[in-house]
Amino acid sequence: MKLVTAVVKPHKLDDVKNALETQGVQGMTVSEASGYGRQKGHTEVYRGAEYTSDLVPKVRVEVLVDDADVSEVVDAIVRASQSGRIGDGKVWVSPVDDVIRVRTGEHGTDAI
Amino acid sequence: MKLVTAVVKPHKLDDVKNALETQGVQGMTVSEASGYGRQKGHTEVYRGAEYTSDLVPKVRVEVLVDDADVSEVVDAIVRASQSGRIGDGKVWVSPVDDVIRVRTGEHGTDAI
Amino acid sequence: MKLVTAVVKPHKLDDVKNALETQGVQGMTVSEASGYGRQKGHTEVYRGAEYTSDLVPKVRVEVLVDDADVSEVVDAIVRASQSGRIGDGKVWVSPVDDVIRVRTGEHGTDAI
Amino acid sequence: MEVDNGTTAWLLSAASMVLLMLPGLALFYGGMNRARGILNMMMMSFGSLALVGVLWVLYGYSVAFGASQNGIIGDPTQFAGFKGVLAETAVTAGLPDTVFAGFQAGFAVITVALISGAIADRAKFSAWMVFVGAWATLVYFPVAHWVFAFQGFDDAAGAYTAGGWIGFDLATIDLAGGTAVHINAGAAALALALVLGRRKGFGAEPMRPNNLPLVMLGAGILFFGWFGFNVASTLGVGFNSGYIWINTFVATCAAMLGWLVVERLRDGKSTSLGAASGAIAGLVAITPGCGAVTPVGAIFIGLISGVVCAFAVGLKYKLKYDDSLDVVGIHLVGGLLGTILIAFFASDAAVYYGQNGLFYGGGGDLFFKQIVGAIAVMAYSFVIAFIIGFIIDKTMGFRISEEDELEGIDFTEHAENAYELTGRAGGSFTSSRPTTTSEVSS
Amino acid sequence: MEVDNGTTAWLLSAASMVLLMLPGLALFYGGMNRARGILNMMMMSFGSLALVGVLWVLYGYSVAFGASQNGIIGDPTQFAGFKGVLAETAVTAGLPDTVFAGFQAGFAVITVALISGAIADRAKFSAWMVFVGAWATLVYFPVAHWVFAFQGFDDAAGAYTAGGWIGFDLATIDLAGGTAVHINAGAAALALALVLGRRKGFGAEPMRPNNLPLVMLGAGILFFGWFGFNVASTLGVGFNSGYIWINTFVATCAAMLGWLVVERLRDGKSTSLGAASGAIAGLVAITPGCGAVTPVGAIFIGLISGVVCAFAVGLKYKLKYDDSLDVVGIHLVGGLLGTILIAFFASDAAVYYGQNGLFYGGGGDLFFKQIVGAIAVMAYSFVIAFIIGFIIDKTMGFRISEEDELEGIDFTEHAENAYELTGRAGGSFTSSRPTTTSEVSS
Amino acid sequence: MEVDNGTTAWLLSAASMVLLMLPGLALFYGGMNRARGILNMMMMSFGSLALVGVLWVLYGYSVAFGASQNGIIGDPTQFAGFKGVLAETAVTAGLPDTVFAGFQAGFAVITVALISGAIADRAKFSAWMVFVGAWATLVYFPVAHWVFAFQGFDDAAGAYTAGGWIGFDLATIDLAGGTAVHINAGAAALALALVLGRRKGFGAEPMRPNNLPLVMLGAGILFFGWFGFNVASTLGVGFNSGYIWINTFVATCAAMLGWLVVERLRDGKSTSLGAASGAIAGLVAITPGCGAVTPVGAIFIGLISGVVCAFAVGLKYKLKYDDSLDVVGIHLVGGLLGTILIAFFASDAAVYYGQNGLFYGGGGDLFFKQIVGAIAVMAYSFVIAFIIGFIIDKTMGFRISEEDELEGIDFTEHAENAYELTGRAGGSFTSSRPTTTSEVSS
Ligand SMILES: Nc1ncnc2c1ncn2[C@@H]1O[C@H](COP(=O)(O)OP(=O)(O)O)[C@@H](O)[C@H]1O
Ligand SMILES: Nc1ncnc2c1ncn2[C@@H]1O[C@H](COP(=O)(O)OP(=O)(O)O)[C@@H](O)[C@H]1O
Ligand SMILES: Nc1ncnc2c1ncn2[C@@H]1O[C@H](COP(=O)(O)OP(=O)(O)O)[C@@H](O)[C@H]1O
Repeated sequence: MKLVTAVVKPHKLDDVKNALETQGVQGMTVSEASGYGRQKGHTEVYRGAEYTSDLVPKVRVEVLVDDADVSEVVDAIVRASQSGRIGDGKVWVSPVDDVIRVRTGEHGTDAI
Repeated sequence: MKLVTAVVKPHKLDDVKNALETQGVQGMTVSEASGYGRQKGHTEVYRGAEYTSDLVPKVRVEVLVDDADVSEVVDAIVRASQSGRIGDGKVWVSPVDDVIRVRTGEHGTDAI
Repeated sequence: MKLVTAVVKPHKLDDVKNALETQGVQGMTVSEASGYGRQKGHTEVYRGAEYTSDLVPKVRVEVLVDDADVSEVVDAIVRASQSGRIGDGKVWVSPVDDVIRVRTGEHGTDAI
Repeated sequence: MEVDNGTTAWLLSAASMVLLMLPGLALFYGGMNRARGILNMMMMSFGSLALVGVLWVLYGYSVAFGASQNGIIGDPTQFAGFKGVLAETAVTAGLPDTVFAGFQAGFAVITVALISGAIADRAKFSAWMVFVGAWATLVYFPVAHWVFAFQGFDDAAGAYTAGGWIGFDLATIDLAGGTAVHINAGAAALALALVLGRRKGFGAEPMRPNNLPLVMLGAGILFFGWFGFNVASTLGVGFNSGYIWINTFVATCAAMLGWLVVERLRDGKSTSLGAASGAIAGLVAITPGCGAVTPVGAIFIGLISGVVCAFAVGLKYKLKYDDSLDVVGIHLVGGLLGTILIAFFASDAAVYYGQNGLFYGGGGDLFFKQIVGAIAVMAYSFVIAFIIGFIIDKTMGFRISEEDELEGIDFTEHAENAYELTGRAGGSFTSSRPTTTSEVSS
Repeated sequence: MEVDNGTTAWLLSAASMVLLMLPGLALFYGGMNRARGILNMMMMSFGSLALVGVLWVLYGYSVAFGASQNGIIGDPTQFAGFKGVLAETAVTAGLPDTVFAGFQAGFAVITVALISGAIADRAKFSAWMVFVGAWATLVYFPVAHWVFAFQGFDDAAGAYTAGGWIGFDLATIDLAGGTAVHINAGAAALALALVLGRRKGFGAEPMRPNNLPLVMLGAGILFFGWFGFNVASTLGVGFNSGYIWINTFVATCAAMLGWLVVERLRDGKSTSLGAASGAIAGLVAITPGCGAVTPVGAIFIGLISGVVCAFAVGLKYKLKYDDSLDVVGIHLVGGLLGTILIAFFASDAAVYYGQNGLFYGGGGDLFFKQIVGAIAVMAYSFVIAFIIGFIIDKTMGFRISEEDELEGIDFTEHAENAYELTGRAGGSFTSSRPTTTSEVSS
Repeated sequence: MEVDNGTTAWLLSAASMVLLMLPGLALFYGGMNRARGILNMMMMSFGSLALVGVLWVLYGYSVAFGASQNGIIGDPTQFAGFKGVLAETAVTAGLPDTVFAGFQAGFAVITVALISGAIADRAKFSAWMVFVGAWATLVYFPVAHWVFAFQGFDDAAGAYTAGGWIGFDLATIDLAGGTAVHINAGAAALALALVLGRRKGFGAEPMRPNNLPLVMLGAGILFFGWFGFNVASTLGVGFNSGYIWINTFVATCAAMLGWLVVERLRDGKSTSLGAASGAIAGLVAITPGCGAVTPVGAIFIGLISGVVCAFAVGLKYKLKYDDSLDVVGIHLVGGLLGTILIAFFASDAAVYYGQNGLFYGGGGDLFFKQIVGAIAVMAYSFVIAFIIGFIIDKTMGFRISEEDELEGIDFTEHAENAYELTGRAGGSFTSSRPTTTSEVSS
């Protein structure tokens, strides 16, 4: 099993969610984050003073998937959140040893 | 070493924390999240309009543990947060290559 | 590729960020968290009643790095956030199978 | 004429209370908005305060209350720059004209601000300011003349001898602005909602209020100020003041009850947004008739407006116009209700007007007067607001870019985010805006 | 009798200021509550405004201020629906009865709302509304008669000839409601806290205020309104108004100092919740005696109440009743202190009452009068509130389910969450409630 | 002398409105602060209310308004503990002295609180309270005498026969405190900013406002209260009240416009902080001259102050003093502007003063009077504030530890965090402070 983590623009969340549902993904976890990559923040002027802001707001979406579904899920996320501009985000895939559904206590693939 | 991540109902946090302490776990990291799984959200009526809400608030608990303790810790979390209803949450275990305690610079199991 | 996760004191965020930039790290993701480890919280008195607070606010910093850079990045973070007192934080390294840059669709090391 | 200190004292308080309604409205609207646009929403109110306030002194007061030109408009030069008002002898019925001019300034400022609730999250601030100036000049100032101008007080007859065509000639009953304020702003709000179009996501995303405690506080402040608004509109102090105060109070209470009961029966739960909205609906509806009905009549007007407006705010989803914060559903609908219900509930026990409505044995002519006054203001305001909005849209553009709308108008139009609440921590980052900084220079 | 414009002007302002206390109280309580129940807390205040306001017009005013039936109750039909009040001749001591009725409406509304602070996060809104109607009818309206009704003003003697048994017959000194408002509400709050039982987690979790800036703002608004409450309670304007204003002001200041010093010495740090609570404690304590003591006496009353209440709010942990927001610790304790300390600090330099307390050479009879008035109201209110609460609990149920309490009463009773602060971002989700949406239909 | 009920009614309202400015200021400053210090910022205002309020009664009023000792100071024992004020015969020009004493209490309390904006996030609360007591005693009370004390009203001549050296002897025009309030507080703020030094990170981190809606609400409340402040400063009701009200209103509007336009041209965007700051700048600048200029003059004074202050708030980055919330940039600069511009814009059409400034054909002597009054207050306040601050710093220490500053002053000085907004969830943790709890004991 794998955990697919995506850090994308906040207003893409609905699109990502819909894409995942179309893909048959049954669950996801969402949280707030901020970050930077190639997108380096920008200069702001406020009350006559100038600032350089670095951290841009993002949302983090995490999805547990079967090994077999990884590439489809990644593709779905990338497609839904891609605009071709810097700041589009990052997706990464990491290994998971076990998953447990709390309600039933099931382990492994069945618990996803 | 493993990282045990649990996404559970917010009001179970205290129970999970106590269960982990009883288990001898020495630390944890907590953050806010929201998500859905089998629990699909529900329909709300507000100001005469109807909404379907999908993302339900959760807390995420992360615990770094020795390989040997993984199943005990998972069990403790599951027991503390289980109510048998959908939305109870998800727990997953992922591999960790190294852990460092910032204060001392210690590495590996000692740093947990 | 690895994911380096650091949970440190909030006011160390700027120092960590600068240290990483000096190290040539090109991106990071930041989020809010709270937690405890050796630092067990403290007793507070409020409106004449006493409380023991356990969860102390922290920030979580996540950095995707090439395998080769892991130890340098970890060291940079530890150095920037170390004060030698409990509560300094925790850093851990976990394996990552793949990284994708959403904007371009690139995979692997190039996508970091 | 001599100044009456008691009257003047109350009007000074009331004029200040009316002005407090401006930040009250800004909170009410701002809290009801999504978080990304709360500051812009508040700025539309504050911007209208700034601009209309200055225009009022320059020529607005004169257009509204200068010598009536056939009931259509006041002489715009007579009091320009307040010349003439600043004479110690300018006192009417015990009240210095300067105090009256201040009291009425608040009406102008607030009426314009009311409109902004319909165009949340998507209007260029510069375009809004242009609209403010144009609509105040072309619509509010003249309409205030139509409804509020009573001139040439004849001390012997104890009556006025000239004035605006609605209030004076037609003698529509509208003490504090059911037509001039609420129908007027509500119709303009509808026009702008149509000109600007819907927010991205309207009807699909919930767009819930970002800060309901501020909505309730805003409603509470409006409630407070409204006593100045309504009660002092007799420009005197006395027996009438008392029951107008009571009518304003109890209609608000009844409207809240009405709205909360509708929600309970229809949706299962009464909401705080409903309580706040109900209070405003009641205040709007009692505004024109507060001096014309008994407290029991006020309870009915309140109840009816609470119930009707609770349904009216849903219309926008059916008819697919994005009246974001329900200016139409509450101010236009409530204003129409309040103006027309007078024809039914007016009672000569309320001696300020001393007329009977249909339920108290009165005739149909009052109904006619109320309808004509209401429709005239509604039509005029809608048409002119639409034209102004259309011209602005075709020239400078009224709406921000789609990208800016997604990014959030507070940041793109005002370079700000409303909240930076991450507290105790040393690092000043928040997840809702970037703040880590490399350098500052001034 | 002729209307006095100055007096009426001040009473109109004051009546409006008193009403502003309602949203002030809602903020003070709401901000002090946990985040999950701030809206419900505010709704309990707004709900009592809505219902008590209507009842006041229908019969409440008549029960409180109708012709006294042996000092126990006013004739409930005399002014039902405000009939009779709406007569131009209904003027007492220069003040139209309509204005008096409006001024007193605020007292009714706020007293009932005060109770809600004791039952945070756990009361069904429908049950609360039933309680509001019953308690206002059975307790507040009659008790207001006991304390505030003075009737049959004899112009020659310059004195009243009839009234309620506490204020008129017994002549307990209570200008603005130490008994009728604060002891009354505080005792009812204690009764409800007992009927409903403790919140889950009471005494184990911190349950810290969710929004302290709103608490301080609420206290500030209450402070402002209280000048209307206390000063206008003489129903006149003049020399007395001035020192009552000063007494109200300085007692508040002294009580804040007292509370902050206790916190500093006991806990090491002075808190903002302490400053706000201290201000309210001082205002409560000076309410009955603001016209009976000198400014220096007011400083002492303020200091004592600040110090004593700072300790009294801890009692609930010892005695294990969940008076969630300290209605008992501040209003009941502060009201008792303020009522009884008059017997010590009253000074005939304060000419409105012109009586001396024990510290100024006065006799013990004043002490007796104060004690009897205080205890009578406390006992009556506690018993009836307990019975009403008990009946509601056994019939419709007063408390929400444990599950709903954990989920958060704002969402389960009102379908709302107070805050949706995630700002600039395009996605409207927040971590504190679900908002992503598939469709909307109206 | 007989009490004038109308005048007294207005002054009672106005005195209460002025006090509401205190929480208004606390919000304005608190919201503008970083989240970690909002409560401390509000507490500095509430603390000054508490302490200065008590001192006012004990001796402050007497120092300010006791019999003038050569225009330098009032007799400090004459009214100590308000003895003598509490006499029914103490009525001046229709106004009971008790009411005047209450009205002026608000001025004292707010002036001291204004200073706190300069020392955000870094001052020990205990040290601040010591400063409050010392500065009020050594600076505010005497300076209020210099500017506001007019004594020995001669009914025949209709004029005063004694008073403070600036207001009475020199006859500087300063109706409501351009010098005594704003220059006074602004100069002391600069002194304290220098004594305490800069916040860690000043000039490098953005330090953005934590809650801009509260800033705008605070500004709105200040706006409301300011009508009491300025208009009632004539201590009468009448024609003058009206145009002073208008001047206060329109100068505020014009200053907002001025500030917003500067931001638009300089930074590209108009901000809500700019709107709020502009409003305050206009209010400050019109304070001394509100009774001396025409409404058109007021527009100019407003515009100029809005534009100039919009630039002045940037000075601190250049000159590297940490006037955290711009007390110097707005109150000192705006106060100086307002005081000096009178010499240009005064017009005898404004009959309260009836003097012409340079633009209306007046002579240079008024310019001289205004300059001398302004500089005297500025110099005195700066020097004494610096000395008091320096002594406090060297003895008890004025500044909190660096560690506490990083941790956040709300938590380290007051044991609180402003917000605990995590709502619906059962667990009460938030990411901004620890709340999970093992046990509670009282
Ligand atoms: N090396 C990295 N480690 C962790 N997160 C990263 C990294 N690079 C980028 N991110 C995350 O991805 C988000 C989007 O990055 P983006 O600016 O699109 O960078 P790029 O174009 O380099 O992929 C950032 O805001 C950050 O949260
Ligand atoms: N496939 C998934 N990937 C990531 N997180 C998930 C997934 N499924 C569920 N979750 C998380 O677990 C929480 C609880 O899920 P729940 O509704 O109990 O699902 P289930 O009953 O399917 O386990 C969700 O709110 C979500 O945060
Ligand atoms: N076993 C653990 N699992 C997950 N997070 C941990 C663990 N131990 C500590 N942390 C995180 O690291 C932060 C700092 O820990 P700290 O008190 O410095 O512990 P230690 O000194 O034991 O490393 C904690 O607030 C918590 O967020």
